[in-house]
Amino acid sequence: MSTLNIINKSPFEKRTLDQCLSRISKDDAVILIEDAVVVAMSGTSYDSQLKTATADKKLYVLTPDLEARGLADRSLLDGLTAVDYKGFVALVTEHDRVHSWL
Amino acid sequence: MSTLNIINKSPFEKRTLDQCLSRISKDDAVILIEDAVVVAMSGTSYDSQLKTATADKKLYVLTPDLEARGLADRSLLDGLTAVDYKGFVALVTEHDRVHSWL
Amino acid sequence: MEEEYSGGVEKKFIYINRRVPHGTAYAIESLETVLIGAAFDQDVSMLFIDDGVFQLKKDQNTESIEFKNFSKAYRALEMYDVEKLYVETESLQERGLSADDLLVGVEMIDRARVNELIDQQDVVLSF
Amino acid sequence: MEEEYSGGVEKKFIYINRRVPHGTAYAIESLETVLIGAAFDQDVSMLFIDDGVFQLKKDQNTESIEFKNFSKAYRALEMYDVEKLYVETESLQERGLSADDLLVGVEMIDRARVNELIDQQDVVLSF
Amino acid sequence: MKISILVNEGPYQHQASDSAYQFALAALESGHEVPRVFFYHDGVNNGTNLTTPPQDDRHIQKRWSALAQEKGVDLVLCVAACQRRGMVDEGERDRNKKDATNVADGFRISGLGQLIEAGIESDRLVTFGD
Amino acid sequence: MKISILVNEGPYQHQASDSAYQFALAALESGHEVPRVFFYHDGVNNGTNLTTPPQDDRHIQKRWSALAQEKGVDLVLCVAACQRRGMVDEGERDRNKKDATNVADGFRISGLGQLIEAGIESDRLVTFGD
Repeated sequence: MSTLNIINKSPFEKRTLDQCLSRISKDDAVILIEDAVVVAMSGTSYDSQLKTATADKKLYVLTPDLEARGLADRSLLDGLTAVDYKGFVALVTEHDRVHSWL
Repeated sequence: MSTLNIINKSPFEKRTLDQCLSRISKDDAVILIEDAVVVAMSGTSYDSQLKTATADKKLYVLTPDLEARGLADRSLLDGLTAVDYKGFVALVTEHDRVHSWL
Repeated sequence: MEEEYSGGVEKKFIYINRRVPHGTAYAIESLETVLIGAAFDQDVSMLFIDDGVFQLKKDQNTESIEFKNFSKAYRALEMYDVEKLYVETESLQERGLSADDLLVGVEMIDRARVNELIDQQDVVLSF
Repeated sequence: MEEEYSGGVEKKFIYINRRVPHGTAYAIESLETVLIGAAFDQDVSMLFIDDGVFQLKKDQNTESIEFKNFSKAYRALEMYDVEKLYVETESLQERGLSADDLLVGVEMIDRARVNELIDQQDVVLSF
Repeated sequence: MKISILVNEGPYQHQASDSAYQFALAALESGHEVPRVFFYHDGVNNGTNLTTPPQDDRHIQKRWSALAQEKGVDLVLCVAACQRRGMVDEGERDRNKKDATNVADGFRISGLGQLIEAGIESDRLVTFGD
Repeated sequence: MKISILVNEGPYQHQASDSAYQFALAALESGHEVPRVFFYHDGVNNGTNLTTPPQDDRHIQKRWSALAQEKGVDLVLCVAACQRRGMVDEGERDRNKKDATNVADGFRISGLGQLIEAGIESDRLVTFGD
């Protein structure tokens, strides 16, 4: 049994990503959408926190939201996978439930 | 010349209070309103950060918002002053400008 | 509406509450959803973590801000057979609160157990 | 409306931009306010701090999310005599960005100077 | 699979409604069913037929209405949220003595029970909000 | 002193509109002028006359309208925000071919220039938002 967690706010603005990562287990996945995509690239000050998470959890980022913020050509953090909306839908179906951290 | 800074979100939820405190000077004041009042009492894990701020800056908290959250009878952090809406208005007039950190 | 489901599917619903009350409408709207949802005879849990623990704080007095004080309604949940209320211990502690500050009896759970609880659910509603 | 103020008061306005664009409407609505406000012949500064620095990021492509791509309008600010654009160095660095990533020329200022800048203003508009 | 959607924010202010729409489209294109989109909180404002967005911008309400018409998605506005935020259909107009209606084609006002029902009858419920 | 107010959020979802109202009352009671309240972003939704909040709750729109009538406060809804969010007065109805109007008494729709003007002509501008 595993959960897909959705994060939509920048971790520089809100603590939702911290709060999510402090509670989920290694079977769970996280997808960064909307403003949360700003930590998907390597080189940010959030880098090491996210690397710790990718060590044992699956992290995804939504490509259209990366593109909208001019970040599509940056190199993603190791262990992060970019998906489009259809990939997002597939993730929803592959996990047992979806938890949006608002 | 000094600024009244308004913070309305819980620092456990959003980083606005951190971001405000990292930039303002000792002549400036901060008023905690709405959900931000939850760090006004002593004993929270935000305690020490706020104590550092009260050492050289004036911090206020809006009483009606404390009451609404059941916190009016708790002891406030040293250096924090509770004001009602008229006190809030007075602070606005006593400072040269108002900056709402949204 | 209840009849539609009397012999039907029973799912496990969890309401996750993470916000300070009154600053936004999420607290009251979560409560309204739980009360309406009670008619569907599902397995309902309410979880209070992060700033959501303030929703259960005693002595809320919304007179000065002219809001409805809905906090007493948490005590009525029992009558609607909503009896599984969970509060995360660490969230309370970080905010300088203890179980004595809460206006209803709840089950305290450690942060490590939060995911375990969510892992048993079919539907997650977050407020 | 411009005429009303041609010989009137001149105040110093600062627009403080702190949000990632597109997730909320603040970025576009700040820009619209600045462009309309330009007709009033006031002293206008725009400050980009925290996540607001992303508003000026090059190569924004909003086609897939079907949003208007207003980012090019920052280049038009000059024509409206809005020439004081400030970006906080630390905000850029924390986000793995540098001045080369920005689509307009700006003045870079250190965090310590942000308050100095705000201290010179009459009106603060925050988005 | 049946995937229902909960939308908590109104149009143009937060991306939530846009994300929900793009997600719904992708789900349908992937061969899934989207039985219902439930609009709660400020989300009910998606259903107003009184918007006139700039011509070079997306028309959020019309996009949703087309989804209802072309794909049979049930668009439900929470009645309690509607009453607090000023969304009125003919029934609400008569009941609350209002002078106008503003609910667009394809949307209907109903109770929170419709959200619970979507949770029960769908395989997944996905929330988009602030 | 002249203190104008900017409201960025709609009624009942965020406390912003309530805080702004309580602040305006206190400013007036303290002997100050409140020349204008400007409603921007989702804040324009405060001006709809189609809300029916629960009877035991505050009526946010009526409170604002009373402030306009009794204290002469100028309540201005941003026209661009109104068009994106579905707030319509008679002029907007005719211009954009809508079937209804929903702007309550005491509110008027106008441009962003009114916000700048409030900034220029008031001694302080105080923002309430999310």
